[in-house]
Amino acid sequence: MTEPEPVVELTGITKRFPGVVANSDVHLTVRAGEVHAVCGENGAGKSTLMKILYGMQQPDEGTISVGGEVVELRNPQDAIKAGIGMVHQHFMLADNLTVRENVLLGAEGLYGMGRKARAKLAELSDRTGLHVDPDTLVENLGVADRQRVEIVKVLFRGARIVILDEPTAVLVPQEVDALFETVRSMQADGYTFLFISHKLDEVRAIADEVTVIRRGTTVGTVDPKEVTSRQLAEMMVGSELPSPETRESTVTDRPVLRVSELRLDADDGDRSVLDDVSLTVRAGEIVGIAGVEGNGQTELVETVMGMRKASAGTVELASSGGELRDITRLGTLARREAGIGYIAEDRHRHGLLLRQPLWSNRILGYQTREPVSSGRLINPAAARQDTERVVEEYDVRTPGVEVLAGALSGGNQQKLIVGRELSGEPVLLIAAHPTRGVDVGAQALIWEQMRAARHNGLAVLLVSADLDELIGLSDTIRVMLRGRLVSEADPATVTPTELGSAMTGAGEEAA
Amino acid sequence: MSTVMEKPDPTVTTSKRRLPGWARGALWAVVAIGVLSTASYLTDMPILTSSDTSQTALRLGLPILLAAIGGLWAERAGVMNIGLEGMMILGTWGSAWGAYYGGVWVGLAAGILFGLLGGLLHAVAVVTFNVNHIVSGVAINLLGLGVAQYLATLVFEPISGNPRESPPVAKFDTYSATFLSDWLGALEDEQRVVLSDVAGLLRGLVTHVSPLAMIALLLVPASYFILWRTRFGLRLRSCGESPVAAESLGVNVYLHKYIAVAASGGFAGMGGASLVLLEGGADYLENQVNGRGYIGLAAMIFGNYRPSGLLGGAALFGYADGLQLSGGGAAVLALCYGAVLLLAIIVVLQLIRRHWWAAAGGVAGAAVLYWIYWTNDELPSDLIPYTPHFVTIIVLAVAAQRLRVPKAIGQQYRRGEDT
Amino acid sequence: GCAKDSGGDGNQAAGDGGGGEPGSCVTNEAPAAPENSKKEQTTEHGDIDAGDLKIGLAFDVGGRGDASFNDAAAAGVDRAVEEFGAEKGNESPAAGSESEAAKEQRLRQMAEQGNNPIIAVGFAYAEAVRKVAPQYPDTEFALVDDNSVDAKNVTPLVFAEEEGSFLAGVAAAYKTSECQVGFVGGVQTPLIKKFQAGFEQGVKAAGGDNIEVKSEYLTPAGDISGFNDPAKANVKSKSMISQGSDVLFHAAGASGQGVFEAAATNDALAIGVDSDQYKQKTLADVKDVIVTSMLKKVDVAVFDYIAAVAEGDPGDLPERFDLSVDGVGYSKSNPAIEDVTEELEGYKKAIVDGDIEVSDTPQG
Amino acid sequence: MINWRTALLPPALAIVFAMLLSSVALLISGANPLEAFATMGAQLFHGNTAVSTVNLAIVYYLAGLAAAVGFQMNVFNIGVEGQYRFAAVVAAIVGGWMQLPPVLHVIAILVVAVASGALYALLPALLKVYRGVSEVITTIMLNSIVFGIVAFLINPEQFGVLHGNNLSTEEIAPSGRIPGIPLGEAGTLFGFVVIAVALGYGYWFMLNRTRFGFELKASGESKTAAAAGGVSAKKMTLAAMLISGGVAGLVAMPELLGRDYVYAMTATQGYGFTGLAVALLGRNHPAGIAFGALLWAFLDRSAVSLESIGIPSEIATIMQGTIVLSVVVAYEIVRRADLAAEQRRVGRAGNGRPASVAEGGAV
Ligand SMILES: Nc1ncnc2c1ncn2[C@@H]1O[C@H](COP(=O)(O)OP(=O)(O)OP(=O)(O)O)[C@@H](O)[C@H]1O
Ligand SMILES: Nc1ncnc2c1ncn2[C@@H]1O[C@H](COP(=O)(O)OP(=O)(O)OP(=O)(O)O)[C@@H](O)[C@H]1O
Ligand SMILES: [Mg+2]
Ligand SMILES: [Mg+2]
Repeated sequence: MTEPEPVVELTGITKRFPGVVANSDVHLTVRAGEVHAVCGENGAGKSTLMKILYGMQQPDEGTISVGGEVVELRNPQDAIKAGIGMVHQHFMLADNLTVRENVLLGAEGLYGMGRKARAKLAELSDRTGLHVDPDTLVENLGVADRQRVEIVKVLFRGARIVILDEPTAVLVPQEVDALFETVRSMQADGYTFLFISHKLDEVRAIADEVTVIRRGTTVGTVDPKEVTSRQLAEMMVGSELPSPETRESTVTDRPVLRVSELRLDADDGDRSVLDDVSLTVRAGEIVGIAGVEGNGQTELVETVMGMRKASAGTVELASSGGELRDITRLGTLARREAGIGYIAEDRHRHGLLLRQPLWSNRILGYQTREPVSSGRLINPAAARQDTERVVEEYDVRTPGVEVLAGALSGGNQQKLIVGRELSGEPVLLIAAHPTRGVDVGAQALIWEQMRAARHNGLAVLLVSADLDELIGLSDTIRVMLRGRLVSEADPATVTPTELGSAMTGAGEEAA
Repeated sequence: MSTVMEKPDPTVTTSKRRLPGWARGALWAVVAIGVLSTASYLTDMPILTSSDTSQTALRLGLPILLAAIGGLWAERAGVMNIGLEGMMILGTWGSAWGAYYGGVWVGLAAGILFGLLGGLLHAVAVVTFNVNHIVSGVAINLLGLGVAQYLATLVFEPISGNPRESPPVAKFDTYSATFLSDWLGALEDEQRVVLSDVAGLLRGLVTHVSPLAMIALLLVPASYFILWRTRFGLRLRSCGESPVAAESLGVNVYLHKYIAVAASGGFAGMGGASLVLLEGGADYLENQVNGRGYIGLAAMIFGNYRPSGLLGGAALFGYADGLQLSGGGAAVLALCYGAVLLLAIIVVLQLIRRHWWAAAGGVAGAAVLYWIYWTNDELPSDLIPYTPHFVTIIVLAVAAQRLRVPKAIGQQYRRGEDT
Repeated sequence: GCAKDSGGDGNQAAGDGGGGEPGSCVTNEAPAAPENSKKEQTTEHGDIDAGDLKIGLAFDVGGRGDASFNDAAAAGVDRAVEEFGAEKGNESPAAGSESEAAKEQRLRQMAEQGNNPIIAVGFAYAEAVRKVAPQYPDTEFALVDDNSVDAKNVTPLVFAEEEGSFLAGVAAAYKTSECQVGFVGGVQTPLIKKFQAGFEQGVKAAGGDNIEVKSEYLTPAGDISGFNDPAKANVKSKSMISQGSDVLFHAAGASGQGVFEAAATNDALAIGVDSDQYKQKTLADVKDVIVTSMLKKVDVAVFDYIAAVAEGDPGDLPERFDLSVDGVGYSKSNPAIEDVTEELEGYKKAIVDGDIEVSDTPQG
Repeated sequence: MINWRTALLPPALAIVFAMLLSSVALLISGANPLEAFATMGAQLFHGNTAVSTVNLAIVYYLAGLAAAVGFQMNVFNIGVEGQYRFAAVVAAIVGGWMQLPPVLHVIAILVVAVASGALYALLPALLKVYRGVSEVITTIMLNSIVFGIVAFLINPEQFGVLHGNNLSTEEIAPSGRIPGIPLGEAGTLFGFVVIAVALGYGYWFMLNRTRFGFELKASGESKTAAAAGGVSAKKMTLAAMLISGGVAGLVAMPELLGRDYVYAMTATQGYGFTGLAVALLGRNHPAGIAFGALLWAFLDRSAVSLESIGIPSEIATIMQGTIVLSVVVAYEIVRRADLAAEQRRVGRAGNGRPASVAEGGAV
């Protein structure tokens, strides 16, 4: 096999932020037509490097060459001209604009805004599996479709080099497969990909080459066919690849959460987003909810948390004495006080106050409880102290507790949240996608903590799109489809593929 | 700190079928005219739908409309513009100055130019220096006032002998569609229910219309077209929705914001010019803008950041203002009566939709209004001048709002610094 | 077809009910005019030397050049400077939304800088003068439009607005041919209500119940925008004209321009206020409709006051500048008023003689 | 955590910058900038200007606090203007009518003022929370409507009194007044200053020490995150609006109870709008707001002082606008300079080594 020549070469890239060196002397060579993965821990500097390649940030040192020529990318426009496109880790979409507007934005010159553009858009939608009306607002799309819109955006601009920054973090296996199919077919057409993911199996499945970044600098480049995921992880962190398996069962027969016949009507009132949902979680048990995004998992969690008002049905929670108490009419705060901890699926929207320091975030949700509060008054000193404890115990990498939460890397934000939610001595933990976008090291830590808590009798309701995580952690798995709990699976026997087909309803139709 | 108005919760997805915007607007207009004509018939107050009323509505609503369009451009690009007032003031000075030396069209151009300069200043502060949008707006209101006074003393006083006023300046001629207007006039005089009312309202809009009014009215569809149908407009709006995304797609966010805010100032300046250059206007007169910039901003939000909506807001305000000025308390009472009718319709609708609470609220509101109508021959004269303000609040309270605020409004965006 | 509207054929003015000829609505005979109506009434001040006076002028909002009472006060000072050789001291106008303390500060500042006398224009200064005057007992203060301050060194300069407006009402009664006239007030303050009161009584005196008076205001007390909104005044006036009024008297400050323009485009007449608006430069376009103006001679009062201070006895001034001392009056610069001056002079004499008493609050 | 350089350098820069800009305007109009600045500075040492500046600043401070409470919760209470005027007229009427022993009388008036201010904010709050109507519109409308209400209430047919040509409410008896703090020649400081300082402290305490303040800030920053933490955005919006209105109710009280004792037709307007700018100038921090209020009051006073050397008030207005803009621009410039310096510092300290990443973010 003759080596194709490099299309992208980054040499000696250094980028400093206030307080942090994000990239330091990074070298990266990508050859034409390959899928080149970049791996590294949270905060290792992957996104920064990609943003530099996409012209969104300027390197302090180093050179970039594209197609053999040294280029200066002062802004995304330069990068687009050089044939580079980027799908960002956090979607760069304007919610209030339509799909078409989002795609056309900035590229109106290519096909105009009329029929030609429509045709091109339809063609690309087809190719990427985006089956929505181009005039719907992006606000109304689910994550997978948003992801596709992002890819369509890149292709629409005629990019030949496509950067995918953690595109799979929010996708279910079927969607990941669909994405990979797209990638492969495009690869065959001569596109080049830069691919970032924390899921090392995926990396090995799709990549032709892997570059590992540690602490802002390149550690080395390997052939994924020749390394195991474990070896890759070791390159990244120098530790073993953890697995989410639970060995011995700690399930008791004491119910902690009982949801009965829960119904939630949509806001416009003519359909149900939750229909007749009943489930029980016992002390020491982890109940996993599987389901394709948008089938009611979010709503279930938010209804149990009291953030949405159930239209019918009851939610009961065990009090300290052990007997169940009806909490259907309580507000979110009262439910939290009754002993529910909550790891929200979207940490930026529901988990953190990004512009507040860490210690302030420690108070959120616990503003009425010791040690951070005495009911009416907040105790900042105690909050700082307890946050330091969380930082210590949960290995949150931060210069201090005065740092704004928004400045932490995603994994560390998540560890902070897990630490906080387990600090209130909950009887029930509701964890939605607890390790989404989190690197392997942090993932291991979070799993470890959850297992430990479960061992101490904690009941956990786990929602996750990561089926390995779901199978590995849960004692029972329930599958959610169109607002109903349709089937149950034994994590000891079920495979991700089976689970995946149950989630899409394939199993149901067959039955 | 960024001050953001109520953001719609995206988790609340309304998947319900809805009429397209223009159809709903038309429906509302039909309902409004129906209610007004019924009220005018039942209370024997032809002024509710006379051609004079619609003409004054147009005239009083015009500066507000232009200010609102100015607001629309800025806010769609993500920049809050509290400074509309100051930009309008600059516009009044500029247009008087231009018109004195070069006639109405030069006056209009100068008014736009002066407003535009105010807008540019706002842009420099807000876009380049990341100043809080409200602080900058308040400062521009101060500067607009101060600069206009300063220039008036410098330039106008030697001519007019009065530092607060300009000498008389040329005004726009007005035009009538004579044939149409006569025909409508005949219809109006026939006093036939609804038909005559519609004729009256329409006739006011085709007689004594100045080119400036026509331009202003055309700016509504033009703004829609530019902002929603062109590439420039798409880019501009993307800056108000997600500047980071826009930047990542190669849109020059700073440039678009600059253009939008400058245009915003230009429209506000035009609004100022409309105070000066229309027949019966004031020439330049200190303090003549008198809060219209703020009202324009309100009309724009009233219209949910949309051209057609803000036209409705400005028209409503102008209509109610004209009505209270020419009809006084009696006309306002008749309007109350109209509101009762409107509420009755809404209550029926809510009952059909089984929204019991909303219906009950409607009944209560209608009862209060009817009680006011029934027990008063004259409303307290001190409150009548504020009829348009009351009407605005009542309409909003009844219609409620699902505001679609540009997402990134008020955000202090810096290239390369996300979140 | 689309046609340009020519000048003044707008909305056909003033309905078509009512009378016809000017004067036809008048029912009551005017009192006899005095023999010698041309008598010069201004007091003679002989040779006063006011060289040691430095006159401070604290204006209300608007200031010099506002073509209203501020300007009139300034004119009085200018005349005193010219005739008595007084020194012109500081002058400054109030800002639109300035605080009470700013007014006090202004007066204090003037006193400290040696201004004496200090003339505060407008009743908004009442509180400030009440506070500051006692602190500078050697400085004389004059307060225009307010007599509620009781201090040795404060001289109120107040006017019988209702008497001047009465004559405006008489003029309106003679000029209307529709037997309906109107009053447009800017802001509904007690002061402006005096204009309304006098006007209504004047109309009644000449026309009895035959002439209807409509009085309307743009804004209520405290909302001074009514003095600055010609557009609204224009709309209001147009509607009054279309409802049948054909002579409008305004006391609406700068909004008056809107009244004049409404009159000009709709074949009606108007009466100005405060100063002779027929001669005002900014109104040159519409001056023909301004038959007369009710005059409030702040300039005369200020001038007389300065003379009195120079002579050492400001207490000597009239308690109120009314018709008898020519503190108020009407203008004759527009020839259109000539045919009724005889009657106006008759009413004026009757008021001066006390045969007619004019109330300063609106009746009914 | 106070960084004096970032706190104090910007205003200093701003003043220099604003002086330069204003000099241009002054020179064009033929005035001597040096003389103008000297006069502005000297006014503070003259008569009672310094004290009356502080007195005015107290009023602005209250307006600023009122606006800031709203900003904390992301509500744009542009209606401070209407709320304070409504409260002032109601409190003045009730205060003039009441007969109570000294301290009680004052307390009663203040309670009425707070309640009326909150009441006037209630409608926009309810409409916002239950009907989704933007508070910006409703409060702008209510700002105008208050003119009518004041005129109505102050009419002699209702509760007003006519003196001279002015209309006002009944005078409040001495028992209902707040005595000033006499400073001899320099004038009399409003006794209300004590309350204002207490209120500033209360504001700080509420935001930083109480659960309620925490919830307010949290909800203001992220409604969704706060909701997940058990904070109802509706409740917080209502509370913020009502508190903001309540504080606005106090805005006119220093003058009413400390100097005027009546609320008159000619009473000053516009404190509410100033309050918005003052709050943002001070970045919603109580000390910052105090600074903003003093600055603004100083500039207001300067307008009158400048008259004495023949500089027209519009120049003062222009200077005011310029200075306000300069202050905020200067903050930004200093911030950027700091950022760049920090970046350089990191570069030097780490010498290109990723040392700081270890403490910053990387695992
Ligand atoms: N705009 C910025 N300002 C300051 N620091 C930044 C900025 N962007 C990134 N950083 C810092 O640079 C470091 C590298 O961040 P980067 O986003 O490249 O990490 P990453 O490898 O993509 O992590 P993750 O896997 O969590 O996405 C982090 O420590 C982060 O705090
Ligand atoms: N203004 C900022 N100051 C400091 N660090 C920042 C800033 N903006 C972003 N960062 C850091 O840059 C890194 C990259 O941000 P990005 O949005 O790409 O991913 P992330 O927050 O790590 O996402 P995820 O939560 O999915 O892991 C993050 O670690 C974030 O903490
Ligand atoms: Mg990243
Ligand atoms: Mg991440």
